[in-house]
Amino acid sequence: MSTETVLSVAGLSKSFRAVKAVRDVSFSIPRGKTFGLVGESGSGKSTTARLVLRLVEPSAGSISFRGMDLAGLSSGDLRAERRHMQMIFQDPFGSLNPRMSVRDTLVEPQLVHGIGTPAEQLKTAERLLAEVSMPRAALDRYPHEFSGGQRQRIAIARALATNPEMIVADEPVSALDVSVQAQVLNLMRDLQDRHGTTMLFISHDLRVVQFMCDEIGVMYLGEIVEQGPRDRIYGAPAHPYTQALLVSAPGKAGGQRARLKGEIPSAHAVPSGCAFRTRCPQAFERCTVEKPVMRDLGGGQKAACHLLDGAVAA
Amino acid sequence: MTLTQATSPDRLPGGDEEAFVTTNKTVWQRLLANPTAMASIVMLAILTLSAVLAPLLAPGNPLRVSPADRFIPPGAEHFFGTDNLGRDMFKMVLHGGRTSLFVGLVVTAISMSIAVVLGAISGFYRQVDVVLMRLVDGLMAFPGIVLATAAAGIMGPSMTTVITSLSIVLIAPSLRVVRGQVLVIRELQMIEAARAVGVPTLRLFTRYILPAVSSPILVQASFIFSAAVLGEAGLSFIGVGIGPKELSWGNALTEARNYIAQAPWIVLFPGLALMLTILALNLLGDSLRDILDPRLARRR
Amino acid sequence: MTAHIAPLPADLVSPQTERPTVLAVEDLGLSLRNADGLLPIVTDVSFSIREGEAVALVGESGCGKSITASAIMGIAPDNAVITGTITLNGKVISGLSPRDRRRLCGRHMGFIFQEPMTALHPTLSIGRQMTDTLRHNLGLSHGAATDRAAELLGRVGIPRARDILKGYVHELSGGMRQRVMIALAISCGPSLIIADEPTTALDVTIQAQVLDLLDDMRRELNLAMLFITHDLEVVGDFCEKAVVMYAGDVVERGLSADVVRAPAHPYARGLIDAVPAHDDGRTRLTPILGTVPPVGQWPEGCRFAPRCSRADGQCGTRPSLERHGPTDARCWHPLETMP
Amino acid sequence: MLRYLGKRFLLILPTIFVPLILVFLLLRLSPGDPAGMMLGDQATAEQIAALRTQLGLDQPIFVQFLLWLKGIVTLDLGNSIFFREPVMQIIPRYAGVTILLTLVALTLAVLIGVSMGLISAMNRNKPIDRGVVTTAVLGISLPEFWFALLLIFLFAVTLRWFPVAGYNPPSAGIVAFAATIFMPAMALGVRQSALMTRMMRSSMLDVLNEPYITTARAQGLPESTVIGRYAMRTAAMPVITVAGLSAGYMLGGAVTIEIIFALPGLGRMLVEAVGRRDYPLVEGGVLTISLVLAVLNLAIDLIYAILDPRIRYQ
Repeated sequence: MSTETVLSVAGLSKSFRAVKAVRDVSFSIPRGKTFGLVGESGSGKSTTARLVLRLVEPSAGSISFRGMDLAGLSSGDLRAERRHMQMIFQDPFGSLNPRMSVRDTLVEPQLVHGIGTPAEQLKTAERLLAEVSMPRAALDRYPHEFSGGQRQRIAIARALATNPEMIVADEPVSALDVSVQAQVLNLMRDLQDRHGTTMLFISHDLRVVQFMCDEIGVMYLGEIVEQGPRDRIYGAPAHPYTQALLVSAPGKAGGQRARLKGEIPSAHAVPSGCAFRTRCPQAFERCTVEKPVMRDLGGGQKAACHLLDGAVAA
Repeated sequence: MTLTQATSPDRLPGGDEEAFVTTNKTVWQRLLANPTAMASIVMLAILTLSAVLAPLLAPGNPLRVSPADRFIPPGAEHFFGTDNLGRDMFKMVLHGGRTSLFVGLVVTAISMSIAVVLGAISGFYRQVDVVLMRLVDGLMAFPGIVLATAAAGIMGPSMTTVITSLSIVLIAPSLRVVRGQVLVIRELQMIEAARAVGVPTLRLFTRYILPAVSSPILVQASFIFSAAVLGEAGLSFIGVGIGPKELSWGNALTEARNYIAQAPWIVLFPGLALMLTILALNLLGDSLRDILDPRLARRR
Repeated sequence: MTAHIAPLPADLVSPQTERPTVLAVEDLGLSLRNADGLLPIVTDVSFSIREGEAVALVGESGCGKSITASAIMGIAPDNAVITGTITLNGKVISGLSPRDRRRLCGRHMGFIFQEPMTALHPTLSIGRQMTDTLRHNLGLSHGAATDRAAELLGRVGIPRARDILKGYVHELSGGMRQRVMIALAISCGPSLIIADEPTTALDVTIQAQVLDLLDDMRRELNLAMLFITHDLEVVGDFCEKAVVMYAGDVVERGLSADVVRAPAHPYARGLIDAVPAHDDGRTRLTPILGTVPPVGQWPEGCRFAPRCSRADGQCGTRPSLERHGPTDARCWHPLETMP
Repeated sequence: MLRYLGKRFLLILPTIFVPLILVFLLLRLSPGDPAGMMLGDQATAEQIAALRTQLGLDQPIFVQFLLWLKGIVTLDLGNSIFFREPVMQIIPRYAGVTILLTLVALTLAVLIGVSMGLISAMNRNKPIDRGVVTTAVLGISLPEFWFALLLIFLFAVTLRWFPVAGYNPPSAGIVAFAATIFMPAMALGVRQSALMTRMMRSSMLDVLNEPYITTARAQGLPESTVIGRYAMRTAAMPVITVAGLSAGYMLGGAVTIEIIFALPGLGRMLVEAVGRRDYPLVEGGVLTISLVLAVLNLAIDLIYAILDPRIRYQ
């Protein structure tokens, strides 16, 4: 079992004018593993996904992909490097070009990266379709002829076309009906197992993240507040926000009414000290004045909360 | 890695033929099924044919003066009557159409081509956009008639003059439409997806953005065409368009207004021809918009 | 949450706890008239809601749940042909004129929509929208309506109600918007609230707050509530009864605890299995194969049959909604009820 | 609010300066020399040169432009070469007619457009709607100058209600004014009213599909309130935009109508001045039109800001 790190980001930040969308995000993903970013709207998880691929230029921080610093690449080199990192988007209706047939859509990535002869490219396209369980007849059809789930399969096939080492999936199933969600999630896991692809998986749905991911980062207002292996996050959440998220999820209430109070603050006005303090049921004075740092809780789990002072695992 | 054919268990029992969503009709089928579109196309075809075939349908010099035949009302001899100089109005209308349609076509081609290039650039480069859009604002505020008059003064009234000034005036509205569309398309997820795949910028233009803006461009082109026809007639009417020696529907009306009481038909027929042309182009634009943009179509 | 109201099986409810029926829908059908004739969208929908009771209408997109709600409200599209009977507080309303139906809105039925951002007017103040409704439905003066509006906003947990009344929808956060929507819906004292995916557009933590608020309002005001959702897990928490729809049909109906725990219809089961649960440690999900057939392409007989692993020849004829164990299901081969 | 208007004002500046620069260059580039034209064919080269110096025409173009800009700031637009009196005194004589004509035509267009569009939208797909839609498409296809001739034929020649041409200022009495302004205003407004009818109709139909209209209905509000207050408020916005564009179009396009009806307006004055190479007068005329347009645009921005609170906060 190799533990080679495919992606490692450190101190990643992004500001849009006065809005600090992503602040000091660091994590790394070993080969073949899935790292999940979970959070509510405004948590910066989708921006992080785009920063990792440099679809959005980071304001600060480093992105090390396959041992190379992406943040320092020229645009030409970056474009060539895209062959090894692909993305799956949330909206299966918007992410495909309506005027390109499935054949063209699947050939396109090979074409722009100069992979194979036209005949080989077509063969690959056929193989990709089969991999995502679509009939060969789909090749000459256009996106509008497919349902949402089918389109998302095509988008997945496109992401696989260059045989990438890493796939970033931004809410890939949240636009789909539950029964179709299950099909796509199964497919993604199968393909990952088969190809050994490393994955960054973004979702607001805790159930989906738990199903898909090996390691999870919980984001709140542009920061990772807690991260660790899946079982630790779900079994022994350390940060009050993680705890609240788990309790709030439907099907988990069971009479508990320990709800978070208040609204998510705007990214224009991030609270001082701990960003979560305005909604935290356990906030105290120190949270207002001092920003908590990430503390190692052992077993790969880390969280940023003053309550964890002294709770450092032996 | 081995890439064997996947036999996914997520397959329908009894075959892999998942039902596709019903195929939409093609644009051509929808065009044929749209009565307004067909009517406008037929109208345009007739107008174009009669202009092209004018020398055959109404042979002879339309500008030939025949003082003996002044003010003859419409009849079997002269379908549309004759004017104050005894010229046959039928001939004038047919031959005048050549000017109108030619000017319209050339102006549309010039202004739309420039608008597409500039619009694409403007939609993609913010700095250029800021400058260009302020220029367009200014151009829209500039009275086109002053430009045309000045141009007529500089270059003398001629077909080239009219085409030049109309093209300049009509670039601004076309550019706005194209740029607006590019801005909308640029924000679509398919563009981000293409960038994520690694598609280079030029290819992004040609394969993703241009095809997407082609429909609105086509619609806009038919409206620009009608604006150009109208513009030519208007300029010629006040004498700063195509020269007085040339034939145009606008020219024909300049003199006609002095004889409106005696011979209303000289006013009627060139204007009617002009209006039908503009109407056909507007209807074509409307129905193209309905056909190409299904979201708007359900309204009409 | 349902533990507060004893979820007794329907036939065991004693006369003392018998609450009057607020809404009864019987054999509701809705078709859209288009160039090719009538296109059926919803068929044979029947259920009822009692005072203080929340009933869930569950299904995936395109199953007809929202249009069922619009038929009950009386705001279905102009080309809709509606059959069946809708009874509100003992009065048959399905035959009333559009004008009389409109009079019931607000005063007797309140509505909460999925997207409060678009469901509230963008350029009229919150206060204006609330007082318009209050003044028209209850005949209040401007001052009285403003006071009542402020009181309502306070009641749904909005601080600084007077300031918010002067504000506009774009100035509020998602959760606050939905609170305003709820205040508007309950403002004229309706006996029935129809909530169409009221929390789908909200974040998880906010979703929980809004669900709690709706639950509180239902209890305090003894409201009958029709809760439209695609999320079966929310149903179990929040509603006493559940009606599961598939391709325009009611496929299962019963107490939500029974529907969620031991459904009889394979589709309802499939919906539950398709969702990854928090702690089941599964490495594969059990999807429902294929996709929902679009309107106009429903199969003959049981509409779920082409996607159903239990289907056989019998499923070519249409099953009726019948009792199987604790719930009603429209199925020839219902699942065994687990003990 | 003030900040918003300030910002709009800055954006409007180019609409004043671009036409000025354009007309300035255009006139300087055109052959034909005002000095030569003023002095006639018999003038000697020395005479012409002297006059050129007197008019400042021997200076480099940018110096001329700066001098002229200075003139604008000091409200001195120079003397008309043809009329030999200050431009600042000539312009008001002509501008009043054009502005009045535009205002009357705009009022007619808005009244007709809004009411027809509303009637049409409210009776969608009924015969009356079809009638309005057909009339509107005929209307936008109607060449103004031809329609003006038809109006003359009908009202002046046949019915003899109004004079064929000529102008009575409002000071001559409202009836006399109306008799000379009615036909020009109708001719100028006909296409714009058809455009506004179409815009009102489609905008209303759009708004009627908005969820907040459903909410208003679901709250039991009567249809008159739903349409008159809830729908009109948002549906009017695009119509206001069109009204602004129409006004600009009319100001610039009034010239043809002014010529046909022999109205002493700015447009006619401009065309004549261009023909006479009367630089100061042309420049003054264009400046006037740009300024009126700028004021009009600001007024529309103000109306927008009043009607739409979202704009005030941007």
